[in-house]
Amino acid sequence: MTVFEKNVAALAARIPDGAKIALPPDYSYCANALVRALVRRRAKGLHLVGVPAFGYQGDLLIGAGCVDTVETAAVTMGEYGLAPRFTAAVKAGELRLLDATCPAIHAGLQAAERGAPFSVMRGLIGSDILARRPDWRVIDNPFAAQQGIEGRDPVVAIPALKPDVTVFHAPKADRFGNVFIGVRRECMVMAHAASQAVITVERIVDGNLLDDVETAAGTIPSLYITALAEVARGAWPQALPGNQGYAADAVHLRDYARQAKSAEGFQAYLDAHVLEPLAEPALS
Amino acid sequence: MTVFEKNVAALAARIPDGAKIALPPDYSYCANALVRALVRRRAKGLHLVGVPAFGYQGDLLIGAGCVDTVETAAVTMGEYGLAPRFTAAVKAGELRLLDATCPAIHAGLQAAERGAPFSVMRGLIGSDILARRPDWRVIDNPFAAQQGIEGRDPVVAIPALKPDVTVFHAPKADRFGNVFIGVRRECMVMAHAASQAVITVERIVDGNLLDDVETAAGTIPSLYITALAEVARGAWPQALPGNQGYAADAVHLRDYARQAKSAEGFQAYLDAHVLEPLAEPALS
Amino acid sequence: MTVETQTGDKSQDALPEDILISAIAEMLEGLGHVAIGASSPIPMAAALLANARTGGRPQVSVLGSQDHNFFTDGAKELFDCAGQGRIDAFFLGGAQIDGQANINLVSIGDPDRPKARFPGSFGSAHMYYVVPRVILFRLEHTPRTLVERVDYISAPGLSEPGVFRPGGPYALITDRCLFHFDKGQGRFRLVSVHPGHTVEEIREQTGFAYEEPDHVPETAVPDRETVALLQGPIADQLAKLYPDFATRVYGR
Amino acid sequence: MTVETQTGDKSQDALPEDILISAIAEMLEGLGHVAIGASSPIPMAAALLANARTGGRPQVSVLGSQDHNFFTDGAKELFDCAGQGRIDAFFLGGAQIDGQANINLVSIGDPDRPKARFPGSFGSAHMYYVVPRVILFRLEHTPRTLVERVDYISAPGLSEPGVFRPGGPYALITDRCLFHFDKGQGRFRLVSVHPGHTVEEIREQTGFAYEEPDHVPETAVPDRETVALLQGPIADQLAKLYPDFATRVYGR
Repeated sequence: MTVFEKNVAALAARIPDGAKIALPPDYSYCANALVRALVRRRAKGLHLVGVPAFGYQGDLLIGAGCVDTVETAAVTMGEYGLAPRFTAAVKAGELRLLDATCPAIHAGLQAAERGAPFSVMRGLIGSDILARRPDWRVIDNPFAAQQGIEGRDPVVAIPALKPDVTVFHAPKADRFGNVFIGVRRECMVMAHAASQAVITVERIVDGNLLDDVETAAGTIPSLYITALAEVARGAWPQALPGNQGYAADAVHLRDYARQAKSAEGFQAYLDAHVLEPLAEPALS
Repeated sequence: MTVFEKNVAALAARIPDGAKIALPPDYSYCANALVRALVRRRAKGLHLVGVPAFGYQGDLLIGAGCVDTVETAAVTMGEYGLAPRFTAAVKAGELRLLDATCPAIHAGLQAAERGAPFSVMRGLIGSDILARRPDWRVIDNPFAAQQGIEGRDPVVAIPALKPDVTVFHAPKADRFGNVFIGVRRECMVMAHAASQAVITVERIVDGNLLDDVETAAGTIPSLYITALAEVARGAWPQALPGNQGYAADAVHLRDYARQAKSAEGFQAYLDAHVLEPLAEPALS
Repeated sequence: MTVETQTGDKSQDALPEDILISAIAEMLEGLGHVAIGASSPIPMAAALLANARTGGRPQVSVLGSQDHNFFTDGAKELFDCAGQGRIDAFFLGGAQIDGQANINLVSIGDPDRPKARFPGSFGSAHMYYVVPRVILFRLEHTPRTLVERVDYISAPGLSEPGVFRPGGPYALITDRCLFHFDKGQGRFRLVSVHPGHTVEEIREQTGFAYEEPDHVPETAVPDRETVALLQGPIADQLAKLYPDFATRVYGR
Repeated sequence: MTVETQTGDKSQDALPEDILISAIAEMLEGLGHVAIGASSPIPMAAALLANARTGGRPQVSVLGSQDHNFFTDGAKELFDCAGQGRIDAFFLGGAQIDGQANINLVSIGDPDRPKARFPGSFGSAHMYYVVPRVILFRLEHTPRTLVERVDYISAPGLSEPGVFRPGGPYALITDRCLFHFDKGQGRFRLVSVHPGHTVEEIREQTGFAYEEPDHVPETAVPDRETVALLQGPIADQLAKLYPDFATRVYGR
């Protein structure tokens, strides 16, 4: 049964220090209001999983000292440039880095989704990504011969990747706790694979999203949603993609990317936009 | 680029003898008009894959002598009873049977969808399903120790299952070849995994199904759709599930299940409902 | 050896189906999520009863139902959901069930030229391994169905050491009695005999050996409140998915 | 040793970008499906040009685009699609690229305490293995970027025998020249030098050894019709996804 919380502070309180948190990429549904609440509650020791990458949201958590481990195919602010606090933290050796590749992240989550102990994939062999992941294994494809493949066909086994908490911001939910994510299907895999899904939604709608075959197709059933809160503009300053969404606040993101290049600039950003709860429109 | 065919005969001509054909289960979107056209073109040597099971549609093909191999978790007509021609053919030893289990079929298709050589799964060990599938392998989970599992943790490796052709009947397509399948997501996995998708749709609609985030979520892009034809009531006598669909013709299916118990009764059914093309409303 | 009859408040109107449903519901109470497969009106009623008795737990997913089917990820989701550990109880049947709780959903005789062929194993060889509380359900209790050794193992009751198996058989309920499965002993134990049946009859009609305690109670007859629930709102819900069953049993 | 200049019908209005785009488009003609990753205006323009020249082939998927993004199965679909063999060409970059076509998208120096850190490998270590025609694209052609040996292999150019690898490097295009990659020899071959650049300059600015034929042609300047396409309808399409690029290059 999905719990309906009043605000992002209540949701952030559900995400314990040290949790392994799955985050969607910038072009998907980012729960930035909830991420800011995590910074305010001074979360510690988080293990961020980019599905398969993350940007602003993770950079904020890293800069605020909430993160120990980063497991991702990439960290970037896209057109706004490198993620400044991530870059600084890596150069300073402050993060445990589990560099991955997009399909390896997806393969690990799909194994968890299926309840399988691992997935196998081609690629990766000969890369330093693999060389630096002792938690992955190379095994031979037992079907190489009947699949017409010459040689021993080594493949990489990726263990099931089971986040403790999946965090995203969806366009809408109904009062039963069903959550619409449309084509941003990585959010569904993340919810299936994780132990808990703690999310925000732009708005809560009447009716049941599962009743119509069109909305049902893009809906995660409440079975997988631990807790949610309604937070208008919960993705800000990032976009809520799709024809029912809104655009990114490009000026704000460009300012962030510039300001956060220095530790002092980042602290000023936190003071102005994150730490002061009254600055949070979502808390109204 | 999706080819738009005029009728089911043209679609059936695209499915060669000996093809490995993926079929959805009875509660999903069954392309029965197309299946009848396959019987009329006297297809031979088909390898049917139930995803994960099939009923009436496969029974018709088996009874009509179109099928060599059946790979499925089950064959049943559900509330109408056993699938009579399947049952008779198995008893007579006329089919190559690759009995499977639902998640093994899904795991094989997902490996093909990912371009991975195989998937692994738990379960199956100690069953006669596994004992009779020399094309599957048992391997040890290399991650057992770090996943906290005692013992060697044998798992079953299921090779990628790549159908030649995926066949189903969807509620609608647009003129770009995008096809709406809603929550019947097995149709999407089937289309991704197979070399070709040859399908029918209830109706062709104006606009682009990908333009709206709600319809897009349940849509297979044209990239995966080889050919389609508009066939009103193309699932008949089975249902088109969902709030935009129609119910099964229970009287017809009950009659079929009774009549097809004998070879003569089945032939009479074929004569009355399948072989006479004028009996096919879809050909108008 | 003897059947102890119930003494408490029991409804005079309880149908044999109500007794079965109520006995199953007891095994579901306190669980988080129960999934019901196709063609299973009695398990569905039991899950709805457990839910009604305890104010919303367990959550009930019924395949094929419009009102109780929450799945949106295609035919694979039920099995994924079980693999994730999100399904606490599930029901399996069998053309044959043996004393080690092996089940046969495939064929009688040589599988290549069988005397009888059934639909197939569906997801049994997965669900039986991962769902903690699998309840075997077989209304025909005869030496033909409850056998010494199944002709084909769709899914085994027990696995060898070293095989990961959080799930497995919990109980077997038939039209005559209720067995629990003792995983340590690897065999069934007779728990109760339904009203109107006897331990001697069970012995005669069961093809496998099982443990029979000295005193075997009668399966509890549900109280008036429970029967009213079953014959009222739950029968209404059943009627949507199983009109034939609801008509035959509850006159709906 | 010498650069042969083009003699045919070439447009006087061709921009340096048009020459790059046209050279890439030639490598895409006749293919079925080209996918374009994030932040790739020149590859996108090239794919649209190839499509426009040949009446609808290749199909072009552009991540992040509303008009050219067909994917409905989440972030994994691009990689699945490539794994299925449905993507014939893809583009990869690299902070460093070396003479064996290894690419580095991660860091300079010790990866645990790097001198520079870049976003990461994204899907390179998958796409590079399964897409038949991977075109490496790096506008900064200096000894700092085109190196003897990369500091970190995000994805190797070549794989050992026995590793399944239908895909791999096909060409490397920079702001100065076009190389093709010879898989048999395991090294690049200089194919053409862009107008205004010289083979001597390429030698100076390239940190790795490559094959240099005796006669190296100049990269073809597109004809008037092609330039009109690029500076007209294709620039319009670019402007939707890359307004900055379209403004800077095409005044859109």
